[in-house]
Amino acid sequence: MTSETGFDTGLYDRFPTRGPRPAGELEKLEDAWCGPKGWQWISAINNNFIGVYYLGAAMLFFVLAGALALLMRTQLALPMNGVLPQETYNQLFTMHGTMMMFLFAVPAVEALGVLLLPQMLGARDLPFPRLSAYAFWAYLIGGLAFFGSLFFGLAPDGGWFMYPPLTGATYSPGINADFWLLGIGFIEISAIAGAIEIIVGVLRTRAPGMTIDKLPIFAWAMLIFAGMIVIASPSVILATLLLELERAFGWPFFDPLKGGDPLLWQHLFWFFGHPEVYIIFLPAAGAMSTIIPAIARTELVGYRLVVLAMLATGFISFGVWAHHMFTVGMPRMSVNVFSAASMAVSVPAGVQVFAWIATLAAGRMRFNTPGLFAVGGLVIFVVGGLSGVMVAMVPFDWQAHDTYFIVAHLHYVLIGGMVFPLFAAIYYWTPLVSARPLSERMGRWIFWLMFAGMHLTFLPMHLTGLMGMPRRVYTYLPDRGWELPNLLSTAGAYLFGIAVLLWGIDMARNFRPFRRKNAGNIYDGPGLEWLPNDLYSVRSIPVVTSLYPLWDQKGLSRDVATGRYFLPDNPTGGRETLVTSPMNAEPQFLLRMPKPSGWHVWAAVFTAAFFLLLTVQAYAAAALFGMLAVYTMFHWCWLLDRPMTQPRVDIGAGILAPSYAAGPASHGWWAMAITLVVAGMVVLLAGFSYVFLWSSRPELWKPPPDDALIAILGLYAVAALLAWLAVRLLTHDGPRSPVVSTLSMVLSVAALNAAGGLDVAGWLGAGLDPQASSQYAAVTALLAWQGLFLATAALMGLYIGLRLAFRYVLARQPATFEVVALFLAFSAGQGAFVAVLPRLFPGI
Amino acid sequence: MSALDALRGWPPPVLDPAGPFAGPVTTVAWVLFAMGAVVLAIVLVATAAALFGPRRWRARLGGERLVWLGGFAFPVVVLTGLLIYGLTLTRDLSAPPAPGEVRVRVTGEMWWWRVGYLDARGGEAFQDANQIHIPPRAPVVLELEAADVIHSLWIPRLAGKLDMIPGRRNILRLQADRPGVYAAQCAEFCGGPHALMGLVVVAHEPRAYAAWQARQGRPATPLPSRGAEVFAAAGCGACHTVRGTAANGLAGPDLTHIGSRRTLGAGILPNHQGTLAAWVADSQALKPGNRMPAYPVLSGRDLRALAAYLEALK
Amino acid sequence: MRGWSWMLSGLLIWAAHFSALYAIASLDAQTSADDHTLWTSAALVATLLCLAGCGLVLARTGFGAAPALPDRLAALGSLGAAVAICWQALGALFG
Amino acid sequence: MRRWDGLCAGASAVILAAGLLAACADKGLPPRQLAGADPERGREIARRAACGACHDIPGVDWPKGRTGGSLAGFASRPLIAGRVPNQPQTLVRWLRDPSAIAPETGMPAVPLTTAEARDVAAFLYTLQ
Repeated sequence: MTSETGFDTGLYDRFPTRGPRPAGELEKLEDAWCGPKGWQWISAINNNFIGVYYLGAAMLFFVLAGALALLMRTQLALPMNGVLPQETYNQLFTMHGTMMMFLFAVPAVEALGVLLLPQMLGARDLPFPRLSAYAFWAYLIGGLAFFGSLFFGLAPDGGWFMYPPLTGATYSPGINADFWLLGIGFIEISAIAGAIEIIVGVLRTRAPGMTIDKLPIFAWAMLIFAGMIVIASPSVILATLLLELERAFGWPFFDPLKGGDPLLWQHLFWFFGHPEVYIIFLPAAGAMSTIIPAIARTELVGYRLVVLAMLATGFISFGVWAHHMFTVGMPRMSVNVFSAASMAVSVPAGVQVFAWIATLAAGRMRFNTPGLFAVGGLVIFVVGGLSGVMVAMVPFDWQAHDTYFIVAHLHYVLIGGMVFPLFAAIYYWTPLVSARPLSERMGRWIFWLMFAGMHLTFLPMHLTGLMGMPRRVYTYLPDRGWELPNLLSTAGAYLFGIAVLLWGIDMARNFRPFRRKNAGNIYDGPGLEWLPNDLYSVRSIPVVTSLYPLWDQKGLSRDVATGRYFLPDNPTGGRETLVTSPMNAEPQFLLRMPKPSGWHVWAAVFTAAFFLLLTVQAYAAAALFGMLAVYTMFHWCWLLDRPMTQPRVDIGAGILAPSYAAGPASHGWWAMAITLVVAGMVVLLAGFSYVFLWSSRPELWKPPPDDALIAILGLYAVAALLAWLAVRLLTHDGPRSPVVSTLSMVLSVAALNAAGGLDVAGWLGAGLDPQASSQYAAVTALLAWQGLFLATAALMGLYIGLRLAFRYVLARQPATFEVVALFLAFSAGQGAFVAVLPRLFPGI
Repeated sequence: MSALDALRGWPPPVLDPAGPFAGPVTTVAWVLFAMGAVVLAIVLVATAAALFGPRRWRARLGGERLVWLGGFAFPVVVLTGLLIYGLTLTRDLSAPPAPGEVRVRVTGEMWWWRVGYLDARGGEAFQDANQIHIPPRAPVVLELEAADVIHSLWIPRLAGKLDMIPGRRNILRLQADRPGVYAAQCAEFCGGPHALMGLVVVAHEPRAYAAWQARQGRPATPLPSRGAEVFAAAGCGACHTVRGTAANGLAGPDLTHIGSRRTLGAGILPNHQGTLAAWVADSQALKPGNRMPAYPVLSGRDLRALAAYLEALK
Repeated sequence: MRGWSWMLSGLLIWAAHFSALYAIASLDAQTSADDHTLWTSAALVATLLCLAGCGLVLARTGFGAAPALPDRLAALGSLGAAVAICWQALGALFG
Repeated sequence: MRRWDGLCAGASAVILAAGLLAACADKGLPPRQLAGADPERGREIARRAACGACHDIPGVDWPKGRTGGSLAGFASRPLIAGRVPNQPQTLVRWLRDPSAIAPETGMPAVPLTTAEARDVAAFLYTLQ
């Protein structure tokens, strides 16, 4: 295999090293990675802590949202039952769906990734530990506030899909809908932060030798998962922004009276909402593909087919969003294409299911709790997949859509595809983080109760749907024959509830996290996560030569634990991990990582407070906390890229590696690039929305300003050029380099803002009034989005200037400049798009 | 057959079609159930064999060949067939309406249905609410609109559902092969008492349809009565229209022929003096959240007179 | 980047085909009914182009014979994409 | 043990009181027999006619209106609608056209045949 980075892979032969390790090495490592004590646990940034917190919070929301479901089932047990008033029921079903999707399913699988990936990949931690801690705290605070809205009657009640105009200011005048819009927008930011972490983690922090074809299947799944979040969630962020703008300021994106279109929301929502299902399913499927081989003690049959199936799912799931809209009266050609794509997306699911069956056949299944949950999940998922094929048939969907048939379908898919695999994962991986494994005996009870409860709840719902019962009804009339299936469903729901209760008891009795010693590899799993580990993850980072290293590489555990591989110590004295190349995992540089501190926690608290105060319309306080949030983040960034002294360090066996990287080699540059992909998706979808709104009412559109488009584009080009020049000037390393290049960067920021200002001035001259029409609303939204970037650019200019004043701008450390330049160049490109699209389309 | 009899659940309406726009979908449903049962059986048998089968079977199953056959080849063949079937049917069922078909404009409102019968030129001949009368054995075109939020009209025994979206007009065709009463309801969550937003479709015998049409087209001819006075004095006319009288409100359903309707409160109650009086006095107890305020101020005598007046509006 | 594009080439072709058909279907809905044949043929042309792309990728990998993971994924992806592309084309033809 | 004794004593007292009350009721009111009327059919008719639109009726799930008040314990009421003696023949007439008996009542005539009204009356007399 040709080298990706110029690293000589022959050097791998130096491992495992021989001879004793120097004394005090291990103590130094333990010292650097020691866990927080007492109240400092809040400041923990190690994935061993954050992963457990994260998963714990997700399970808390699972239990809470499940309790809401039990209340709803109680109400529906009998016709015209009076347990819950109508308003409460409408809030409950909205909260149940929203919490299960946004506060349980996505965070739970993301937490699983945060918890397991470093260990699986042989990294000491994820590359941005504070970012994952920030994501967790933001999610926990935001989620609890969101759930708390129920107790004040302020919970949203427009359904988890929040279709306008029902959720617009006219028909939902309270702040309930704002809770949803701001809360979900906020929680998506946290999901994106986690996704960035996971992408960079999987691509750049793998153990040396773990080439892309030896990437554990779970890591593949998490990589695709994170990529999908990056592409999909901008859509819901944009949608919530637009609806909130319409609610707060009357910008008519969805109001048909002023040229808006309610269907725009549906397109944006489902462009996120359908991939969301696979976002939830893929990591769980990855866990299944990890657990089933381990339980059957054999390799996964068709590893490559499964990888391709997951990739294909990731792609095709973006082409099926409109199958949630078969009944809105779309043109037939669109309907047909979406129907075909919906059928296509079921093929990869079939590949995975049969790969699992083949693996079970190739090995010998052990009927322990993880195994039971895995096989049970498989069966349930197949039923859900089959009803999915049914509703992909458009004429059948016309009947089944928005009935209990769909409720049955989606719960089969999500419970079989995600909840059962998650429970399998919890039972399988608990010994990794807990001093005691969970109880096998109780596990079996829990499995069978859950399996029976699941079918008893949802199997009758297929029939209830065919009998004509629509979804989202707080009650139903007697005499329709719906009593019996509903009563059965309620009984099943309670059975499921008992299973979850038993699981809670099992957790309380046996879960003992954060101990120095864990229960170990009791299921004989083959992955690196089962190497002896501690808070610093593995003692030394192994060279991986197999997809199943613990099965195939004899003596690996012993050699790793005695420090005979990469990075047996911490050469810079702090927390570090190895950054490797994305395809072949060749060592590139040593990444120094931060120690615990409170800034990211405060940043999370202030961001949450900002959004919460915005929701309750305390604008002055919101502005204050917004500024505090910006300040804490600013301070957090201030700790990055400090001058350092050891340019090259020994990463084991005398192999020297740089301890610094800038540009595309560095992890920070990747994080910025991914963030910009998110931003790019938002603006791309905003462009789509703009064109969509035009197509719905072209006759209402007014001509754009005929003005200085050339000047705007010229200024943006200058800005991009100056940003590029700043990096070149710095790395040129002349005596005045820091000053000149900082100046160039600041000028670039100025040019950006000038261009933006010119753009806005042109539109204002043409009478831009965002409340007047959907055209003006869309243009204003585009300009405002660009304005957000220009303001951030200004902050970055300030940041660079301050760094110059503190003499942090060094020619041999251009990482910050590279990142800022990337951002400025993107902003210039985005500005050009924002200037050009509304001026040249729909026509000059 | 009474209106409420049409609401009974068995056989499931989706599997008990009564017209050519629903029948083929039922056939699809049965085909899909058969497909699902076969595939599920295959998966279960394969899983059982993989778990418990003799070594020889498991050796045959435990390779990539199974993944290719079961996970790729088999689904591709089955799904190709299904797709073509579905596409053909979609085309047949969504054929554009022919000229001369009866047109009815149904507007979804929170939480009832405004039903306008269109004449040959597309103008509204007369208005009714919460029930749709159609001639039998002839395709009918429903123009679906929404006045406030998104609703969805679903008459399971006659056709699939189609959404009513503010600012748009969707076309739903349906046909009843037999005279009868068909239950329908709103299928898209529209807030508040969405659960109680039903309606009935009444398919007549041909001659009965013409008679019904003639009667509905006429304005009301109520005799002067105490009920009419109460109706006027209580301000009912601010929201409701009774053609032929001074009442011309547009916010609520047209009451010109309310006495002839089968149900009250958008498909939830039988319609007679008793329920009319109950509805007027306290509709919030019967359909919480609906837009009609309760009228507890009417005296017993006035309430009874009003109910009698409304029932007489046949 | 090149490595990833190659590995995902089949799926990227699928994405291109889907986007093309979505755009064509939208244009078809936006223009007069007389142009329907035009748009159907456009969908057909896009389909043939994409299928040719899938064929090229498959040929370059020796129809899946190449053992390296990126090549295998490119080949398998093209195969799967070809199926989905054909189905989507059917959808457009029935439009 | 003492708690149990107390409970037993309380229960006996309740049973005794209920028995006395029942005896009084038996004595105080004339028998309410409607020959050939079927209370079960009456319940079904009452449900179909949606008497519940105004009355909360035990045994009828829905609707449960508030306008006309609850009919729980109707059998032991001395008066119909607080106006006329609660006797079977009066009740049947009342159900078919209340205003003929009490012109100021708000209860409209319910569309029932005499036989249906008898069944409904029989049903109402099962509401102890």
